[in-house]
Amino acid sequence: AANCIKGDRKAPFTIGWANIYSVPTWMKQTEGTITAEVEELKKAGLVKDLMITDAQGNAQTQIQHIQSMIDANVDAIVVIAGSSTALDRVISDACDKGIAVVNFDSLVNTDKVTAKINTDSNEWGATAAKWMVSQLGGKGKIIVMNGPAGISVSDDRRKGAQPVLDANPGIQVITETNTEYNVAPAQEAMTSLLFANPEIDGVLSLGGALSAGSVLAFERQGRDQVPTTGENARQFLELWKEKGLKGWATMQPNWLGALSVYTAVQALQGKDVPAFVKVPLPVIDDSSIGGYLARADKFPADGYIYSDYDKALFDKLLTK
Amino acid sequence: MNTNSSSRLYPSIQMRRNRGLSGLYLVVAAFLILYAMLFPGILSIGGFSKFTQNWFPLALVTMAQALLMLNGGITLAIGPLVSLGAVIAATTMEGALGVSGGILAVAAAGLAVGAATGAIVTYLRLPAIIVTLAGSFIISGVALILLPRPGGIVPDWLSTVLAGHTPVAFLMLLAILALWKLFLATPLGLGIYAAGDNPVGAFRSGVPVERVKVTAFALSGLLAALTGLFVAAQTGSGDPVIGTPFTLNSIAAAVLGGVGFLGGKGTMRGAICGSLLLSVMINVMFFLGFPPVAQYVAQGLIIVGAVAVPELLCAWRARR
Amino acid sequence: MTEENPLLEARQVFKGFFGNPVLKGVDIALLPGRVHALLGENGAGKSTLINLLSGALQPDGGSILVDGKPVGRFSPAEARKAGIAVVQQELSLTASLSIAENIGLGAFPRRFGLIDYRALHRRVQEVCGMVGLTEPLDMPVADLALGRRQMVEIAKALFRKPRVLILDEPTSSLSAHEAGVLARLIEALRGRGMALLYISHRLNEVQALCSHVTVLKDGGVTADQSLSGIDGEGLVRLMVGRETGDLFPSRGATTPGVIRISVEGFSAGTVRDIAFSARAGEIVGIGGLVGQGQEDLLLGFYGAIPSSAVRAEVSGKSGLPADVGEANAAGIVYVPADRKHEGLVLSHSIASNLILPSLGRLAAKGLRDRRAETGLVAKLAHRLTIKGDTARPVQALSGGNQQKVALAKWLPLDPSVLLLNDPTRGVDIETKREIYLMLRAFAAEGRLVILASSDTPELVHLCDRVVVLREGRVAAVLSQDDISEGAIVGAAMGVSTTAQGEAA
Amino acid sequence: MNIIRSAFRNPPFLTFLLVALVWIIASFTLRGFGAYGHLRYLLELAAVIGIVAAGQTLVILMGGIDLSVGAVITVTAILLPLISPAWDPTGLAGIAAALAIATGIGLMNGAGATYLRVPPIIMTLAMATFLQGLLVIVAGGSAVTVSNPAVILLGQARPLGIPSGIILWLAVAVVVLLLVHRMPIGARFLALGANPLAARLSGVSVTRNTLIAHTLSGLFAGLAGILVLGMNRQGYVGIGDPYLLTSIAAVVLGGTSILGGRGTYAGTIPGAILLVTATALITVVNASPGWRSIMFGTLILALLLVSGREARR
Ligand SMILES: Nc1ncnc2c1ncn2[C@@H]1O[C@H](COP(=O)(O)OP(=O)(O)OP(=O)(O)O)[C@@H](O)[C@H]1O
Ligand SMILES: Nc1ncnc2c1ncn2[C@@H]1O[C@H](COP(=O)(O)OP(=O)(O)OP(=O)(O)O)[C@@H](O)[C@H]1O
Ligand SMILES: O[C@@H]1[C@H](O)[C@H](O)CO[C@H]1O
Ligand SMILES: [Mg+2]
Ligand SMILES: [Mg+2]
Repeated sequence: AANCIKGDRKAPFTIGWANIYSVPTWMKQTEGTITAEVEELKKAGLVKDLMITDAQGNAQTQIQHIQSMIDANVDAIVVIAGSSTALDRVISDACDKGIAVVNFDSLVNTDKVTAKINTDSNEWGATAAKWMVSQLGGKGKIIVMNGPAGISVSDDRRKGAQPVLDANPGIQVITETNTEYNVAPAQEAMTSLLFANPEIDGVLSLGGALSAGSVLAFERQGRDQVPTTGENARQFLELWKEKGLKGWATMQPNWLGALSVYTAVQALQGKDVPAFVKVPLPVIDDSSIGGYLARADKFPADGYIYSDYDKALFDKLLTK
Repeated sequence: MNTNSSSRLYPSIQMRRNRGLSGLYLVVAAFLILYAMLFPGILSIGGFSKFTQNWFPLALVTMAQALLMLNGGITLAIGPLVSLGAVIAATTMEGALGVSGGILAVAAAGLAVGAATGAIVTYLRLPAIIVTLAGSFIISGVALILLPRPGGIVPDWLSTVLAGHTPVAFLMLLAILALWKLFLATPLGLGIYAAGDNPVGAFRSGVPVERVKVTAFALSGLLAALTGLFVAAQTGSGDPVIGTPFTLNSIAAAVLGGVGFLGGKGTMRGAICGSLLLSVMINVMFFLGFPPVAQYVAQGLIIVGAVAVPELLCAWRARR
Repeated sequence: MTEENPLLEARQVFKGFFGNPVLKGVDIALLPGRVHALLGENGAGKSTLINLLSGALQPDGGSILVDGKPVGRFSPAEARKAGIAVVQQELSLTASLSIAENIGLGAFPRRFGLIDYRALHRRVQEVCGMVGLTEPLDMPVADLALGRRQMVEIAKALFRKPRVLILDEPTSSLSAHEAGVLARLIEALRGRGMALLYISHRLNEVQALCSHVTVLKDGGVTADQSLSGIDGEGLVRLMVGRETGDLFPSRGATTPGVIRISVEGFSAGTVRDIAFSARAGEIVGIGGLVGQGQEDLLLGFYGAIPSSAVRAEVSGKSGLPADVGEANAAGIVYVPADRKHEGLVLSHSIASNLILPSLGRLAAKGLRDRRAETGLVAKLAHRLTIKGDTARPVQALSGGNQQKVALAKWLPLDPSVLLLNDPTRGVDIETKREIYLMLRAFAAEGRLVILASSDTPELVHLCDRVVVLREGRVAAVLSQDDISEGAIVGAAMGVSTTAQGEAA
Repeated sequence: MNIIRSAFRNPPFLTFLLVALVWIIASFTLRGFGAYGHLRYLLELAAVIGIVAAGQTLVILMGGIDLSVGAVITVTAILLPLISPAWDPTGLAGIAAALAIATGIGLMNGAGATYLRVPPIIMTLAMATFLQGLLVIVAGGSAVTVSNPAVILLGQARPLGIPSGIILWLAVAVVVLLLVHRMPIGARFLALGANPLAARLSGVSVTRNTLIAHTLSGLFAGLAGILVLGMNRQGYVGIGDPYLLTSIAAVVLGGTSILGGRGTYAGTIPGAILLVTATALITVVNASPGWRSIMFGTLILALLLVSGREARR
């Protein structure tokens, strides 16, 4: 049977969703997939209750929430980690208590979980960098835009890009930024960099809405757009189309949340689930962007256009 | 014929300082009882241990903040100092320094950073709030350089000792409070109050006001860094941004506990109570099954209420 | 007394602030077993001189000598080591600490590095006994009235077992009883060979206590002589440098006008269920021991603390003012006793303090009229002889001049009722005379003056009527001919039987 | 001579001088820094901080502090697109409604501080938490990209080459400077900040002035929220967060005492410019995030050493 699960756990189950921060749009959308999935499972008589906590960005509070979930003896805990290390002990405590723990997006270090579900952040960075190299023909000056410093997701993506950059010495990284994954700080930082750097050949932006901020900065300062990488943020995809950008993007699917709940319930029902579910990163390029933009209306303007998902997809991912 | 001359002076002074806190004590007691009713497991050793462990870091940083506020200062560098403490612990203990060396290193760093900040504030006569804001960036930077992403390791046995299933954290809190009492019974300790309340008067009375101020900053730094050490042990590793939310929370807890901004007003026990309220509130709201929205609203209401209700009652009583 | 060597001495000291000289070559010598008076008008530099003697300030020139030996840079710590203690006006207390801790602050008895609370208790009890402090020693100083704080300050000085004790206007906020205790204490300390320096604007005290006097005027010493054979008149002449008239203006014929304040069943703070009424053109004194509700009575009338009354009519309207704004609008103003904390915004300029209550009136179309403001400030400064640049912070003024600012700021409101709480505290004799004249003039102009005072002669000679409070109730109402120091003190202590009852 | 000396004792003037100095040195040493467009851009960024800090200055002068300004900015930026009515082609109705909400929040802060006797720091902190809850409800579900023409004009238009944000800031500055220096209420705020008891006994209404200061702070934070929204064309949760500490920092860097009772908005203005300048300077440095953070902190400290010198107590 699956990791962790012990004791008398019968459907319908109680699930705890230990969110690190409920307000950014990405999180809000992700939570949307979770609650939708829970509704389905409730109808099927598999889930009784969903307990949602919001640690308001504080990993220490998240520990406290998970501890309370252990105390309340929930059947499963679904979690995005506020810190890749801080939750290790409380999560392995939960695992020891026989609770199914499914961790997605921001992962913990410990392996004492039922399943970890994520895309590969290293690959994220590497693929983006490769695209950039090919766009520039192996030669040019680029700016790297990262998420916040000290966070493993942003660090992993950056690390993944490094070997590619090392292999292509013609690509020169002029400078890097670290900001929240938001438009405004990214735009502000990029604007300053535009004044300081008359020559920029590409922007290697590694996630969130950073790319949209960059594109807006170029436009606002009247500079020609340059090849830009990014994520499936609706604003970026729309700007890409509108400005005729040379763009590339991938996706951290919000339905990782739904998949995690689904996985937890599967495991609680005694099914075997893989310890690590690697979700493939799609490539969004000029050929596929149309498909995304066609569905744009269904998503918030500052949200992420994620791909469709269904039970079949989940089952396929879980059997691998 | 001093009326109280028969009873002993020290305890009666301490009793007096409790006055005015009764409102807060009541609110906190009510929450604790409610918590115990919702989760009787808190009354077991294990449950008590876990709860107090999660409260302990906030209690400690609140002390670190209150210490400065009583002295008429404030610090915005608490969070980064916690991170720095955690990072130093997680990078040194498994290395050449060992556990005792690591603890010394954390303590020394906290004292040194605190004293340096205090010296800048005192001798250059700059406003503490901005000096510590600048300091927070510098300290965060150092933490990020030492450990660019979450990682490092704290020996397992240390984690088990400090944050296992025994109430060691609570006992440490008692010990630290006892040390604080002891410190307050020294001329330097009382000098913190005197210099915070009326610096000119204290100076004319022979209190070494400047030395007191630097000492307060140094001790505050020590407490914050030790909080980081505990957090590293509790989580088993280091995270360079783990402390960030502590800055505002420490101020909130201290002010909630009746510590004034202008110095000299308030008590440490009040501050600790404030931190306990903030901490137990999180668990109570979880067990009451509040959704995140209600969590935010209730949190705001409790914070306002805990201050307003005793105040209003007091005013109402005075009126009759 | 044989020729003794001075314990503490200043020789030809100079001190100025921002280029304005205050002391221009002053000498003073404090001998053991002698109570030395330091006199001078407000702003003469008395406090500045003691700040030099106690190391709180450094002289610009000249030297300070301890036991005949010049000291280099003198700090408060060194002064203390040399056995010099200063009684500041409640300046050095920490409100949140207890009486005992305040007294010991900076000189705690220690045991293993900790404060020895047992020893502290013992020694504090000792000094408190000396000054007659009976409050519980664990009481926070914040809970004490001004006069009691002053006693704590004195106890604190004694706690250090000084050889030289400097008292800067110690009695200005003390009740007669407390002042008596202090007088006996000073006598005892002198007998033990202590050198005392005594600053006061109450010349009868100086005459009773001191044997030698130094007078400061215009930055120099105008007299340094024995007090024997000098009477009150003589003292005033030394200080002012000319003949002066009576301190109190003659009463003149008063024709009380309409009723301005009339209450029945009035309660506010510690004041319980009293009846009181007063008319335009009167000066009504409020007397009693310190803290019997005098202040609460004034604050209640002023709308500054919650109050209630069975029936009330104030300035022609029924009901009590709900807040200060309403009181001001009704022409009622209040001058607090504790000018530093309640009367003035110390860190702001003299000008800002003077115009604070009139800001709204002076504004035209919502904007401040700078010219009108400057004009008003100049007028007020002139009227109350507040000298110097009005852009200076009020805290740079001497205590007496601060008091003038606290009073002057209300004049532009043309108040019909003035509630004054010890308005002449710490004010020099000339200024007192001016203030008395002013109060009389106010009454003559048809204003009502309600004057709470701890200075009994003031009540006797100035007031048309005196209401004596005791434990929040009216103990006696004395009018015109019944007013005497004896009657007031008697009623205050609860021994008198004359004129008990209703305030008419 | 005397005028020069007193000018050098004047914190706002010193801070202005410092801005000029930093700009001149940076222009000569850093490529692109001194470009007209860049300096104008810095001012545009500073405008947001400057406008938030206008309210913050008033509250701090009065002896309080407003920890809710960040949340008010966010709430305004997110609600405005949602509440702008479709029938109003000018977009002004939406702006008015959003400002009314921000002002109302400020008023509630003031009411809590006066009627509930909750210290401003606690009241505004709790308010920020409430507003977070509000955002959890409204955010994420619907479009927060702004289409309100007036807001876009405010964020993008450049009459006579001057970004309208800067013009708005100028207007705010004139109003606030008038309020502080030329209106009775400014003097009352200062008196309350320096000695609330004495001010109250001098007839200054604590209740009224506390209400006014907090209400104005809400209003200015709301204005800043609208400007930020216009500049980014999008409001998102967290958009106001950076402005909480920067608004306080701008006030204190400008020589205003954090304890209240002393200072002026004239100092806050260069204080705000200094902060964005420092951020811009650090952005162009190529270093690891850790080192950049260290440099930023050191720079702020160095600037404080110059501008804060006269702010001693
Ligand atoms: N720190 C200071 N800064 C500026 N001026 C000062 C300062 N201290 C004192 N002065 C000025 O020095 C003069 C002497 O003041 P001082 O307080 O010594 O007078 P004083 O004799 O004690 O008066 P009073 O009888 O009113 O207490 C006053 O004019 C006062 O304004
Ligand atoms: N920062 C300051 N600026 C100006 N004067 C100051 C300052 N700090 C202290 N002072 C002193 O404050 C004095 C006024 O208060 P002080 O406590 O010395 O008693 P005082 O003048 O005797 O007044 P009182 O009559 O109330 O005792 C001034 O004379 C001055 O020496
Ligand atoms: O990994 C996710 C996504 O990349 C998103 O861009 C922001 O939140 C992060 O946690
Ligand atoms: Mg004096
Ligand atoms: Mg005096």
